[in-house]
Amino acid sequence: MGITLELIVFLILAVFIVASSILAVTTKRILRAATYLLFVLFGTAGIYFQLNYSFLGAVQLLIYAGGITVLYVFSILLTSSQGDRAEKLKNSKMFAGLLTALAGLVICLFLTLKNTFLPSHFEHGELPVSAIGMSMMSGEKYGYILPFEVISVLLLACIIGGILIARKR
Amino acid sequence: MEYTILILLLPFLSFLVLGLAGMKMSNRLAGTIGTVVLGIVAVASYYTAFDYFAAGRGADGTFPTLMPYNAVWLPISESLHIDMGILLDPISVMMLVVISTVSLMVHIYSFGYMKGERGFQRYYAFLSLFTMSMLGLVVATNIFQMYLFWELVGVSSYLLIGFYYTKKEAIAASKKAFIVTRFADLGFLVGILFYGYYAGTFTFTPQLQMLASAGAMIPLALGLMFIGGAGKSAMFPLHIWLPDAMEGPTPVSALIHAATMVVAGVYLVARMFPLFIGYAPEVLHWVAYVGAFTAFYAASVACVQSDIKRVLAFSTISQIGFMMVGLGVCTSADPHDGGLGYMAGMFHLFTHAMFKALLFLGAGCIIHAVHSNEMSAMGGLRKYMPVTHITFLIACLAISGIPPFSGFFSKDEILTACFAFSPVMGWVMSFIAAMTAFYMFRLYYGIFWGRENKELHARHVPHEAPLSMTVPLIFLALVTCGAGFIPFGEFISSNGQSYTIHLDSQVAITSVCIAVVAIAVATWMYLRERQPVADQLAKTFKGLHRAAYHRFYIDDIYQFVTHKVIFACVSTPIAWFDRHVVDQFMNFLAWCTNASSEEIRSWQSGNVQQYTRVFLGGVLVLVLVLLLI
Amino acid sequence: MRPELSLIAVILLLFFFDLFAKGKARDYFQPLACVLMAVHVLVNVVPSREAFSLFGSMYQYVPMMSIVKTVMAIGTLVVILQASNWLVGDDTRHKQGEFYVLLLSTLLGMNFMISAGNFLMFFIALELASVPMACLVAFDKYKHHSAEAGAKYILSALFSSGLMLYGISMLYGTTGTLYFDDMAARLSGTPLQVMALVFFFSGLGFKISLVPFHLWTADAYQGAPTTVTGYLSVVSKGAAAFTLMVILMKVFAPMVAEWQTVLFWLIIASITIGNLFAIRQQNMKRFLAFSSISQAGYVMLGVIGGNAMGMTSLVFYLLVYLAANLAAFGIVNVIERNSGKLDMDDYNGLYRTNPKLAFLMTLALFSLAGIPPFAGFFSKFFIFMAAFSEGFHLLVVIALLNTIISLYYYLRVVKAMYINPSDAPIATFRSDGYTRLSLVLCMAGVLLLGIASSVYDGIHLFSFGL
Amino acid sequence: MNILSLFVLVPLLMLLGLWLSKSINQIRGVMVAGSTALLGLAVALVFMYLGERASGNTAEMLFMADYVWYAPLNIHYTIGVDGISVAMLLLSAIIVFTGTFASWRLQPLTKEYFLWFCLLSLGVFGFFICIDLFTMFMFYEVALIPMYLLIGVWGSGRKEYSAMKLTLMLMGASALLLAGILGIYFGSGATTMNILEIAALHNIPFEQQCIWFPLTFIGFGVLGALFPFHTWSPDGHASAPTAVSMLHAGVLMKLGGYGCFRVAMYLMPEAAQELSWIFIILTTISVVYGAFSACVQKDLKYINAYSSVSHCGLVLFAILMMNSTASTGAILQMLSHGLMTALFFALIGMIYGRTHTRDIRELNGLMRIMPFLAVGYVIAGLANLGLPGLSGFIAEMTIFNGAFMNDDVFHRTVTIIACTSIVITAVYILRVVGKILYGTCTNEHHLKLTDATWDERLAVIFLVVAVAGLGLAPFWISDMIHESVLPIVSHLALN
Amino acid sequence: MIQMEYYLVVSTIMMFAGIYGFFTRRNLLAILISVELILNSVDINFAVFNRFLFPGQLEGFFFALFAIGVSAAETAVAIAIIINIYRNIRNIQVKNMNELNG
Repeated sequence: MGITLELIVFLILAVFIVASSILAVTTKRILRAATYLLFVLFGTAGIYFQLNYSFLGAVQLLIYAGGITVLYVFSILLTSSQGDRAEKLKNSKMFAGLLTALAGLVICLFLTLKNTFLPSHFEHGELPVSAIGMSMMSGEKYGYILPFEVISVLLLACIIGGILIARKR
Repeated sequence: MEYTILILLLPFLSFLVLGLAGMKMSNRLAGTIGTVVLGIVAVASYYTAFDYFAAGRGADGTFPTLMPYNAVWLPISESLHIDMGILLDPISVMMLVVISTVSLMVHIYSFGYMKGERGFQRYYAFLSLFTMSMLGLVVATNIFQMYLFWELVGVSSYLLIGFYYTKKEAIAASKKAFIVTRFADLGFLVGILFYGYYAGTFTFTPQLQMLASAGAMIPLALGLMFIGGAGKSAMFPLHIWLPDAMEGPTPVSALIHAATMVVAGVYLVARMFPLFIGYAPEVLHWVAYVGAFTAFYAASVACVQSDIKRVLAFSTISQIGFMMVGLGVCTSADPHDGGLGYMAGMFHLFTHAMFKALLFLGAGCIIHAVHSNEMSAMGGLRKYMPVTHITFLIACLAISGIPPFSGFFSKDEILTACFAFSPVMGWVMSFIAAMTAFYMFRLYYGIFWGRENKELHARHVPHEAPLSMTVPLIFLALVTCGAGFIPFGEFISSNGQSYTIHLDSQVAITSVCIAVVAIAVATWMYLRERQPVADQLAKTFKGLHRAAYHRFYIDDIYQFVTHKVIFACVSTPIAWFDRHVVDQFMNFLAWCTNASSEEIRSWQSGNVQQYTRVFLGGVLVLVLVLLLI
Repeated sequence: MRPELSLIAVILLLFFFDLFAKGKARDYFQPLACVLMAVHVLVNVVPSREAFSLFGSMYQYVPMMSIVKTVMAIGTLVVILQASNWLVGDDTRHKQGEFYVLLLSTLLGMNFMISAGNFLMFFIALELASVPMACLVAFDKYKHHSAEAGAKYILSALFSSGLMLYGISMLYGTTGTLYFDDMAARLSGTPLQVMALVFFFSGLGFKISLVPFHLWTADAYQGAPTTVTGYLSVVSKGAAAFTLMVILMKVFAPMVAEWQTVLFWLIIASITIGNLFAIRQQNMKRFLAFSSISQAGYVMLGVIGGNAMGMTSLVFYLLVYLAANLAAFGIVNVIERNSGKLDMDDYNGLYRTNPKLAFLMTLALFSLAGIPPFAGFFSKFFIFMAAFSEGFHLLVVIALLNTIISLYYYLRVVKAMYINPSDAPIATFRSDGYTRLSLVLCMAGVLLLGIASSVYDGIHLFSFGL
Repeated sequence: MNILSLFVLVPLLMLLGLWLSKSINQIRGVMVAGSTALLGLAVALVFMYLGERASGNTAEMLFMADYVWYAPLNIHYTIGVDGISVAMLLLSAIIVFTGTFASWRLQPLTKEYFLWFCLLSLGVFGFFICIDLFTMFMFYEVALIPMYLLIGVWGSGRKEYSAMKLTLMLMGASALLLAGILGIYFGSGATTMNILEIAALHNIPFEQQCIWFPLTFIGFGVLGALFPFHTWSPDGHASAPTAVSMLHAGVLMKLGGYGCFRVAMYLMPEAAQELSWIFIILTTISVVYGAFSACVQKDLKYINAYSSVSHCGLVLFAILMMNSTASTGAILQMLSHGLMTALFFALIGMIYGRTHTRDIRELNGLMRIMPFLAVGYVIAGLANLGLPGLSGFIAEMTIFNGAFMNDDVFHRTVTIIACTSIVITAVYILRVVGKILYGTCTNEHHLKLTDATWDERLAVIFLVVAVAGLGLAPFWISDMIHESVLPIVSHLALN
Repeated sequence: MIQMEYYLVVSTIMMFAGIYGFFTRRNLLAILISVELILNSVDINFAVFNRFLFPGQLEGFFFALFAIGVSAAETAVAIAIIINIYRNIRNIQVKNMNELNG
């Protein structure tokens, strides 16, 4: 298997994502963490693009990068106080967290890599947005009208709930 | 003979009436009810005896065994059941007479003796109860009925010994009496269980093939039953309760602890005699050995006691020993050939009941007069209490075996039987008979002659007892004088056939001589004010004297065993174990639960990160568990 | 889809009422909510007998689901009744509308969760059931405890849904479908699928609060408003338990040995640890939280057998548990409202001052402890029977031994109310009509559900189709 | 309506009546009416039962009725009685009746007290009439739980601790029992909960029996004070109020023996035979151990509680002997122990109510002060130590005779060991009688005390008459029990 | 052509990085950021599986799509709650969040 452009792009993305994820959870300053998160989200979107899921990538950028990260930044600024930067970790706690996470990582990776998935048949070519739309609005099998409706209720409830909690009184 | 049921029912009714309504009655009424009922019972008993013996012998030359009543009371299994009924045969009829006579005398006597006592009604109620149970015991149609009434007499004895329930000694004595006999009854019960299982019946006449196939179990059963008998009849080493039982009112001692209940063991052996002879002669001989040793032991203790009731108690033990020996030395059921002892034993039972009751009632008069049991408070009473004196003397002569008093005849028969069994036994028993004569006359002189406690008598002049008390004395004295001439063998013998008593002159002369010598020694030692010989002897054999006075420390051994061993080494540790090990174990479980609850408290630290760490850890562990196991 | 549609109608009506009602009309908010809920219950009380699926199996229906939904709706009705005296408080009066909408949307989520035929549908419904719940937990937003509880709840929920999603993704990766029916045919029990099963399981385990996914429970229960706690402990838990059973039986049928092992250990852990924590709790809500953890373990006994008897007894158990636990929470709530007291020690001598409440509490606790003739005894017996019938003897014995511990802590409360002396007992008060109505409903359940076998028989009639 | 159902209905009506009653007199009225009705019912039932039998009805159970309850689970409300249950019902009715009078003057919260009291008796009666495993178990638990409040609220001394311990231990036992019942049900093919039908099926595999038998036996045995699970009994009895002690020792502990016999032994005969030796050893220990422990106790109730351990041990001992005689004896012993222990506890309660102490070192000379109670106490004591003419004797003798019918060394040995208890019993009974009743009273305060009131006299006299009646004329009841024991015992002997 | 497993490795690392962050961060918002990582990684999984293994239907795709939406909603609510906490105690440190315990 030769080194293709795709692979190079993927490798760059992968290194970028992994590095940003790790930095996002280790950096001591929370605003930087949010920034690294943004990088991760961008990287993820890149992966979606690479997988030819442009729509998904776009959604990712719009909602996550565009919406949520901004929310984070605002709320970080809103809640920042003196103690935030001088975050000091107790070693034992960090160690326990690290240990559990590493154990989980090892187990999951081991099982994932050992598993023989079905033979992959990667198909190039962009997903037509109309197909997405058709599925989204279909009530047949592999149609998503019902989840779509339910998630709308969820969003409504979350809006009501979020406002309820966050508003002044 | 359906009327015999009255013999049981009347005392029971009287018990119920007196027990339930007694509190509302006057003393006189209660006493009268009890006495009248007993009078009727006595009449019924005499009539029964008359009726029974007058009916004559059956074709086989024996008096028939009658069962006017017998009904299933408690079924045990298909074949086994406990019956209630009335059985009449020569010995039970004889016992009916003895019991109702003595009981009647005691009822009459108690009028005077218990006059003005608190609980007079209760006393008569208990007496009725006792009489009922004792009569029930002797007319039992089966061994279980006998056991049942056996327990009842035990309880009535308990109640009567503890009559003065505010007195510490009385409480202790009643308890002791009950528990010791109860312990012996355990043997009886187990014996009955063995018997019932192997004989397939509780009646006294089991099927022979059942017995034959039972092998060694029947002797075992009989031996265990004898333990019960030994307890009730105060055989060594189960005798310890009897001397203490003298804490009860004296008439009670006369009735229960001298004449009737204590001979229940003898009666039991006699009742089972055919089985003993047929299947367990070696056990029967053990009965004899135990009886002989007890007789000797009790006689030697009696020689040094100073409490007159205790002397009489030990004398009773000793005399019961004689009866047991009489039964035990039998080697066959034929009175002409080694079976004489049966008749002799029963005869002695009969005569002894009369003269021992007389002795006790006499002692009661004396105690009534001087308000003490101790010989030191007496002496020289012959001047004050002539009737008591004479009747007491008669009884003493009877028990010592001086003709023509009844004791002579019966004791002589026993000695004859002993000599027939083995000369050693004969001489041993003769020697004990001598001891009997000695201590009885020591007692007699100590009370009526000897050193008089003038100080006390001056302060409180002893007087003769009232008529209600002396009449029974005189009656019993008359019986004692005459009973020896009853042709006892005509009525009762080991095989039921008629047996004519004939005195073995050699034995008779020997025994009389021995008795006379013993009385002479006693006279020499105790007749006068000053008793140098006795004091000297007591000094010389100080250790022995003290040991005998303390009844050879048997009581102390029991005391040790019960308090130090049973209570301190068994019960207390068990109770401790229960509270601190078994119970604590349950508490320990609870403690463990609580402790582990405290221990895992830190899991719920309140830190959400730790929560999720546990969450993930749980997931991973489950994955590993599923994949690795 | 009758329950869902009528529920959406109720939500919308309340929502618009909240938007448009002004002034005095708002006083009718509570009666309206109660009546609407009652109507909702009545509309759905008779299940249709046919099993069917809609939206290309996205939505599935078997009669038993309808029964569970009705049970949950009854529970919600009771919760709304009990919420009344809390909602009219100054802090919350203006938030009634939000309360109803949030509460009912979680209920809607549960209904969809129960009927889901696809993991996507299931996931969204689950989130619909839990995210608004976080808002409810944090409803008393000026109370730090409530806020803290809300934060813990939402963080734990996010974490667990992350893990669950990971599990679902692996299931998808190994089978290529998210539809329940298709997946059941393609599962083979490879190690990765086993891992995925456990990860998935943890998500529902979180909602049912099985050990070790339970640690949020006590904190959230304690911090949340008491009525919400009651709702969490009964309705939310019950719906999740039933869903878990449906999915395990339908989807993971090929991996039955694996999930039975998982359940085996989780049941033991839940019952035991829930009990061990409960015995030294002082706060009533926290105490009931741990009791509910251990109850969840008992509920799972109905799942582990995986048979019709188990299903029937599980639903019956949920119904009975609903009556008893909501009664207990209702009483805790009304006492908290009237005296502000929540500690077990505060309950000392309650019988002297409020005998009726104390008596009802006793009955509720006895039912929870499984003491006849109250319904809890029957439901416990049946659920043990169900597990036993599949050969889980040891498990049943362990669960039975644990009932002793649970009896101990239930009796602690009884002891406090009846036996312990108190210098300052809770003053005598008269509870409001709504609460009384709710308690009457619960007590009717506690007393009659067991004795009258028709309820169980009715459930039994519909225990098919899975 | 089936007469048996009345036994459940009457307590229910009593509960209702109590609920509605407003004054102490109404409460008393309800209780007296109800308990008298129950007593009358029980007596009527005895006669009806005997009449049926006399007219040749040989069915194992009479007055059967069967109502389906939980059809899917084969749970029925099946009722029926044989001689054993009739005897137990009579016993329960007597105790409830006398218990009512023994708590005549109870204060405070009289109404609540009687409510729980009625619930307890409801459970007891239900237990004895049911022959469906589930229903039986349900009533069993109904009978247990009121104990907690009855002791905890109205008790004395360390009541909370005792009540909790008692409840937890008994409920722990019933947890085992539940497992046992499920084991029986599923072991027999899960087709029926009816005891008679399960026994007739007789198809529980032996290996399963060996698991479920011990669980069931221990489950019931704890209530029957089986060593080493008896420790709830002393504390529980010591703390309980009078009538509760009566009911508990008099009736509840009988549930244990009855259950062991009717359920454990009857349904799992093979395992019973295989494993009986373990339990025989335990029960023998109970018998002797309880008696020895009683010898050194200082609290009257403790003495009696340990005595109960000993006597109830004898019940279990007897049923393990597996023959009709011993089993009859066991039932007789239950009756007898129920009556005399109730009498004992009633008297102790009455004495305690006056002297406010139960410590035998502080009591003496009561015979002079309260002769009625003292005489009652002596009678109870005599019954306890097996005096002929009172109930204890016949029961013990039947048991020992029955036990002796097993002619191997092991059974013989344990029987003889068990027999020794009658001596030890005498020791502790007489010790108490001697200490507290006899002697002279040294406590001035006690001198002013009064004797029993009319309600107390009524309770005591009633019980004494019952004890004596059973002891004097045992044949009719013994026959009745014996023939009912036979099917069960023959089932045991089938193998 | 890129192996599918490479993507899975990346997503798994991202996931456990998020988990690690969840376990160790002190600030509630930082924890929430870690959660985003977790959820995001799962979305990758779905997309990758869909694209590589089961391109016939769009199940994974839609799952990822909906998951993004749901996680956005969740984040919003979570942030609202955190802000509420800040309003209550002027602090969003985890260490101040253990009043409820035991």
